[in-house]
Amino acid sequence: MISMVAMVLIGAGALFFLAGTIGLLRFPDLHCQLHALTKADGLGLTLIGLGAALLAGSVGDIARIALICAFAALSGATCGHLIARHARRGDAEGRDV
Amino acid sequence: MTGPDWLTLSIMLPLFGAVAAFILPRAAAGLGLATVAATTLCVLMMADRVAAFGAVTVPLGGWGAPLGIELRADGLSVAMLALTGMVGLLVSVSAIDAFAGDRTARQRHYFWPLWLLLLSGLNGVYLGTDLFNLYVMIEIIALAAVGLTVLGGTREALRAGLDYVYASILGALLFLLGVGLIYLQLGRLDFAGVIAAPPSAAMTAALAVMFVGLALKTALFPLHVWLPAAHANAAAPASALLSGLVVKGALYIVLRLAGYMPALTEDILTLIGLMGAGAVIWGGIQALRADRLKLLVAWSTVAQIGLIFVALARAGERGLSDSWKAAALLILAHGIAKAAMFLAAGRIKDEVGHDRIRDLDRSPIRPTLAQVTFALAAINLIGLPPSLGFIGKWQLMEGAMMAGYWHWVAITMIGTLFSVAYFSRVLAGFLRFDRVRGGPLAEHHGWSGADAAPLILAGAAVLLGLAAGPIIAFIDLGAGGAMP
Amino acid sequence: MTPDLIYGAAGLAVFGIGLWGAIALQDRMRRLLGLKLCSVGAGFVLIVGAWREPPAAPDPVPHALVITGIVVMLSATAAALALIRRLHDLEAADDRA
Amino acid sequence: MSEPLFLFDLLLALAVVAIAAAALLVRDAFAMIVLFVVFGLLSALAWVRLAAPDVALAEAAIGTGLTGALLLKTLHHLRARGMAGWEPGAAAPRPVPRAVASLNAGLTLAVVAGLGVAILGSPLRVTGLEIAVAEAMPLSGVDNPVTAVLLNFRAYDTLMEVVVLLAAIIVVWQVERGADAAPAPSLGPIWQGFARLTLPAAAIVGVYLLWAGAEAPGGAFQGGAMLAAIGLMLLLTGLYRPHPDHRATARLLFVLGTVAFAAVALLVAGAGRASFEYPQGHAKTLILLIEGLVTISIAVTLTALFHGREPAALKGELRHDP
Repeated sequence: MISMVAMVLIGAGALFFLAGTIGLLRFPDLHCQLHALTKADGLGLTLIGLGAALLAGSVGDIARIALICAFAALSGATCGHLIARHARRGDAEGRDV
Repeated sequence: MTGPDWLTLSIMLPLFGAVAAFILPRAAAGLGLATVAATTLCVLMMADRVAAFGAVTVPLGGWGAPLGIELRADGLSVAMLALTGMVGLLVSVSAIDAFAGDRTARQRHYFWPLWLLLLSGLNGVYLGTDLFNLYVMIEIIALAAVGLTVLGGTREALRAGLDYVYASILGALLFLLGVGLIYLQLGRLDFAGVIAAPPSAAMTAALAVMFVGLALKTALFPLHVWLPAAHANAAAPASALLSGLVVKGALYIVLRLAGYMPALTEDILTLIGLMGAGAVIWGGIQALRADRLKLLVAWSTVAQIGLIFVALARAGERGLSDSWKAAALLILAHGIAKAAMFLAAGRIKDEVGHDRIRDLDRSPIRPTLAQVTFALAAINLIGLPPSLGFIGKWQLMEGAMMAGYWHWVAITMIGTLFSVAYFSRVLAGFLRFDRVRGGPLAEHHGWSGADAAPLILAGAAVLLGLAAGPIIAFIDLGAGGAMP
Repeated sequence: MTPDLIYGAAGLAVFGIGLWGAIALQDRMRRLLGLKLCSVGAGFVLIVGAWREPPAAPDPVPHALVITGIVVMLSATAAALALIRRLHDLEAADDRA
Repeated sequence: MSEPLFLFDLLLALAVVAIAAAALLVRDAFAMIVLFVVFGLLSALAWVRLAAPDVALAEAAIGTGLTGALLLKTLHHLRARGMAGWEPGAAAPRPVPRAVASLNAGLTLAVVAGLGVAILGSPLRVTGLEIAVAEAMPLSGVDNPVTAVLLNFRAYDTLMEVVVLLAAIIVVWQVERGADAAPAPSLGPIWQGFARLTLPAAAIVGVYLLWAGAEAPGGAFQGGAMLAAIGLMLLLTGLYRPHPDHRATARLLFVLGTVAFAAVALLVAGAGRASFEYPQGHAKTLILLIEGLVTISIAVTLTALFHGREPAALKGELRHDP
């Protein structure tokens, strides 16, 4: 029963990744792409993490999965911010010139 | 194991010296010279041991091959180590002079750590018996050699250095791929295991990849394109090390592997010989066309490397039975003479102020001793008696004649003619006085203590030919084809 | 088809692509990247040689060799990139002059 | 159960090859580096599939992470100085003659095909050294076979590997003497906060990797790379600014690992033992000592390789310093 739930969670997570990737490929500009990528991937990873945690054997493993998810969320958000910031400054410079 | 472990010491001493010279840049020259001297002493002790007991083996870590790595010194290794020590010591002496003064302080600070790391790597190659370990060692050599190439910091040197990096890394990676393929088949990487391997198509493929990698590193035609610029644009002591010693590292590995490979077929030997012949001719033509002295010397390196490969492939009945001795003699002769020649070329450039061959005879300054050194080195490289180069060529031609390979004898003769021709371009300029315009002639002789080291080297290369018998007997020590 | 055959073929292909890049491309950084691909390809060959049918543990020696190879390649890359940067500065200065 | 895994392997292998080709062919240099990083991570994943977690860690951290950082830094440097061909969308460099290009491709293809045929024709899965390693493991002083190979059976190789790193930093300092740095990118407050949060965690992970290397995947190189990542963040956040006065210390830290390793290797010799032969019962202590010092050197050297030029007394730099 637990493994079934885990499978469903992981499958849902994979779907979100797919959606995020399609967004990356299909959206017209960088900000939209970032919008699709960061949110969908954050959710996808969390779902997969939840599923994996259900399958995990020990408390230590669950703690590690939680840590991974937390740091991935943190770095994902920071990266998204840095890319957007860089793009905006690049645009501004382009207009100045 | 009785007595100190000279093998490990001869690798570790330069390492500690490099570290000390890097930490204490102000004392780098003194530390460096002392380290090179101590290392050479180590090699002499090792030579004594090998002469007395035959090959010496050190199982590092006590594990023994194939699990661990072994160091092994036999006649050929010690001969290469001695070449490195002797050339290294004299180049070091002249480097102290070349990098003296405030203008070159920065170059001096970095020359010594890099050169000592290079020495460590070279000694490691000559003592190594493990293919992967050889890969790591040739990478140390490559990085240190690149550092030496770009020591001057000019744009030309940096360009040449970058091309050298690419060639070097690619050569090492091809070698690594070959190592991987050999491990795939044999499950071990020590020389003993590789020698015992039965010949197969896959072994030939692996060895071929390794050979191409090494040929790239040693600049065998047509993979030589990086060498002339790199050697011609470096500072004189660096050029001497690069041309005299560095290319010998990869060459030595080829010699070792070729000597032990039963899988080498007639076709492959012919191919190696043909590449060597191509190098002899193309290097000769380019040396004839070169407009600068150092470039000419660099192109002559390409030609002479080719000759060594001809010797390796074709000086004897079965190709390899005795030809490695001719090749080893040519390597020793070339190492000493080419280092002397680059140092002399550097001295001439320093004194005259340029190294354009056309204008060398129009200078009011005559760097006499450097010119004598250059001539002595040329005698060796052309192969006139009694020089070591003569003995090497004699061995090569004798072996080829006895086996009836007249075309390889012809190649050797053509190479000799080329070398006479391109060195004459320089030597003729040394002998002419009549083209100087303006000012009195030969007032300034332009020689100094800095000429001593190259002169000793060039003289040694000529005189060592008289000791050729003992040298040939020594490099045979512990060889006999059989590894422990 | 076992993993070692699949990845062995992939490793050789990667080595080939890298080799082509290193000899055929002109851009300095791209040639360096080609060399890096070669090193990964050679790593694949060694690791494939270490692989054994699952219950058996893999051979650790090639693993150690590949780790060494990775560090060596990074060192060479760093040196080459320093040369590229310096050379670019000198050439840019010449262009301005 | 093996069917989906087979499919996975096949897809992964195809992706690795395709991305490798794409990285070389893509026009934009930044995209090239991003594709390279993806390629490296996928290769690491493939190596996990081949039961080589130690190597996968090293490839991800050093071969991909730090190499990627070095490439990006160089690209930033080149673009800051402005060079034709480096801006996205700039004109391609002068085209190679078609004959030369096809010759190159043909040669490469011939080489690889020859190798492939030769390998297929050879006996595969020869027993390697795993039996010898397994027999010697109890004497090695550690429980992770890869660490045992690196720091005991083939310790000589590993010492020389540390020497290669030392040679690299000497070359880099020598090449970039007195070079100006490209202006550092300003990364903003969010990045600073992120760095503050992650730095301590990265430090813990680095030390853990070093420590775990004795019995689980990890070790000096992976731990050193993790600590070097901290160094990179310190440099990028400006929390640490290299200063000419730090040169002597930096040199000492670069050589620390080499000196300690070589000294131990020589000092244990004697009394019937060869160099690198640790005395019975002391292997673990000595290995941990060497690993600890080597990790420090690796971390500092990798950070310095990223920083590039030797911190020299430049006018611009002195003005920035308080």
